Amino acid sequence: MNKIKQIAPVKKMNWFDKIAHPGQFLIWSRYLILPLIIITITTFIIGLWYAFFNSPEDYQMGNTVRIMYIHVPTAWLSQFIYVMMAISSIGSLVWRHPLADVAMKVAAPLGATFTAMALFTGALWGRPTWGTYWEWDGRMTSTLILLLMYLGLIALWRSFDDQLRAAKLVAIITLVGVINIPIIKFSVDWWNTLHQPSIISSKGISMPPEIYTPLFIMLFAFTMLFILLQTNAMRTEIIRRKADRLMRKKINKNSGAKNNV
Amino acid sequence: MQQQQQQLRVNNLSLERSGRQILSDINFALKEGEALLLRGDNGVGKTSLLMSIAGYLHINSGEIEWEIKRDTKREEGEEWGEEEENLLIKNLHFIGHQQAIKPHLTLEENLLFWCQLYGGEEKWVQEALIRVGLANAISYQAALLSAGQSKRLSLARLLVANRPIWLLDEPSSALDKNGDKLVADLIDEHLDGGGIAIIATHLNIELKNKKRIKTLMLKAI
Amino acid sequence: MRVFLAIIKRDIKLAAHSIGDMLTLILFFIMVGVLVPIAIGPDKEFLANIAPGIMWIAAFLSSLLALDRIFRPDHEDGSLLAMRHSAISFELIIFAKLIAHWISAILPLILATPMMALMLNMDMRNFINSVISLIVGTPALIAFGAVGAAITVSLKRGGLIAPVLILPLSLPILIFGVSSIKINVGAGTQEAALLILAAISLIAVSLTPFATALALRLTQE
Amino acid sequence: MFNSILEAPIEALGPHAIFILIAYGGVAIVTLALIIFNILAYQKQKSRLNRLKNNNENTNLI
Repeated sequence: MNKIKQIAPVKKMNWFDKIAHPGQFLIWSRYLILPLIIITITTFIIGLWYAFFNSPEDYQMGNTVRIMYIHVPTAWLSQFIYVMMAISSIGSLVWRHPLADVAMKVAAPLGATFTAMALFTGALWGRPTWGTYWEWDGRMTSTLILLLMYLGLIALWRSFDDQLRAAKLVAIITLVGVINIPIIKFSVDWWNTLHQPSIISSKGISMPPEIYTPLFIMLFAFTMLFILLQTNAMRTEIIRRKADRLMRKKINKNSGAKNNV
Repeated sequence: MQQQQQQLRVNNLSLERSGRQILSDINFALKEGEALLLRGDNGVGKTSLLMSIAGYLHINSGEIEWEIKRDTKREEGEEWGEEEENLLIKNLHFIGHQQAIKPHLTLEENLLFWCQLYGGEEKWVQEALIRVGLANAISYQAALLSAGQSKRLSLARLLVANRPIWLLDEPSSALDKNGDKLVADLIDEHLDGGGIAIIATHLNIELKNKKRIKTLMLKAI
Repeated sequence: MRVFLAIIKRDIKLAAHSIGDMLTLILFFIMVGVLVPIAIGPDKEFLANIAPGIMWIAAFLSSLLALDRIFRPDHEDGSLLAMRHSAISFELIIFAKLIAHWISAILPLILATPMMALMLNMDMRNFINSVISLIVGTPALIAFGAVGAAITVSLKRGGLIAPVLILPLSLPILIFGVSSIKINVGAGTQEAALLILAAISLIAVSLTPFATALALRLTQE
Repeated sequence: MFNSILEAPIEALGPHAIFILIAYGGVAIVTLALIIFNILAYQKQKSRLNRLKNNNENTNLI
């Protein structure tokens, strides 16, 4: 005799599942919000103070170097958020974890916004430094592509009625995207060197510690800001789903009552 | 030799779709030569149950277990590979509402494709079409068929490859009295050959041997 | 293998029955080639210079136009569901469908390139290069496109969103595709571009069927 | 294109200050918008959930 079995995964609740259950998340993340707000605001104040008043001008770029303190953190977030989404995608596909779905969904608009900010500040940094707002330089082009990918993912989320089903499908394309990003980066670099010699000469900025310090504080501040927004957005999404479920239940109940009469 | 039978067992199956509990605690066991009728109102999850047995849906808890005989050899020519043997989905027929018929192809082309895909023998295509009463339309385009005839054509898919488990979703919809009889006869023959069938239906299906039929009444949760 | 060929044969047969679609696709491809000179001006030398880019853009847009044809018809009539019971694995079936799609949707475009080359004042060497680069690069285009098509197959307006998802991902294909045609770059880089293009195609074609199959399975859930 | 628009302010404030101003200002506005939107969305869903919860008993009576 041969046996074929299709068994539902027996859900053993380990500590991680307990913490990561949406309802549980809603409870414990409540206590996270206030500390996060405090940390974010203080680091921003310190970082901005450093950025404006306690860091030197660059000998080449002058005061414009201060744009770096918002450009680099947003550029970092644009990539960090995509990687986070990709990790959530794995969680969603492999462990079918509802919290991963939620994290993935709410991260996309945040990622798109930070990527747009990175492009915006990059353009404003580029104009006084290199004399142009936009250059088809490898890094800028691939960031633009990243923005397009974010927007595509948001559009995909929006076009599904059933968000639970959408999660897995979005996860697939997110993962295909994350595998593809190095190839895109590589191809853009190739294309860039092919078509025009790089006019950017001031790439290798030697960074003195006076510039490091505000940069790292700002990096931390922006990351905290993202975590704060992400946590709150996840809470919003979980509550929204709860409300949706309640509403659906109600509709079913009402239609059932009619049938009985 | 120990005489063991094929069995399909479903234990404590429960299913959630779009965050809503559809089925819970479904239990049944079918031995070879037995059929199960799924009954219940619209929306109680008849189709979902069939689809979860077919492996389309990811069940939330419980298990679906199928014991097959080792000596159930496939038709000569192709052996089952390891990989296929592990999957229930490769060993069953599912006939749902969607008929999977391409209107531009002829009846024979339509059926031949499924026959090849399922690893059946090509001569069975003719036989199947005769069996469902479409023999004289064999080289017509499927677009010319009426609703009932289309249904018959999709039922013919059951006959072009040997599969021990049949899952039928409303097999007699759009069919006339003769069609009902045909469905009943097909199921009878399948059960005689040691098969197992699960049928979701509103109508009665008159089998020769009533003992072979179990009924499962599904209720809304 | 027999099953594999059966799927390719059937899909091509189906495509041949809707020959109008195929002609529309070719027409669209040619029209992009007509529009560009009109928009940019008929300067022959300039046109010859940008011809490789136009050729690839035209191929890109037409292949996106055809994207919806890969899975949608089979999804809507339930064929895709029925294919999951096949004797061979679902991934292989999708691979076969991709080959069939390449033959029925991309090959006609490649056959129409001479006309395009004539309009854009391409010389012989550029023309041959572009045909080679299209042959090498389009499989990857289809492979990525299939993932997008599979993900959006359950959406009524999937035809609109799939290209938006796929275009950024296919950027490398465009870059290396065009680089492998241009003669104004050194011969070494041109060959390298072609090799990289081939590598991308191979990797994409061998890996994306898994993602595609997963997406289709989840869609049917 | 943008150069002509920015000419006057650049002359007034110096070339660097104006770009810093726009960059920081832009990021600040977008960040604030993001935060406000984030909070508003939360409030909206929260009140919707509460409304649904409170209504539950009433609808049963009807």
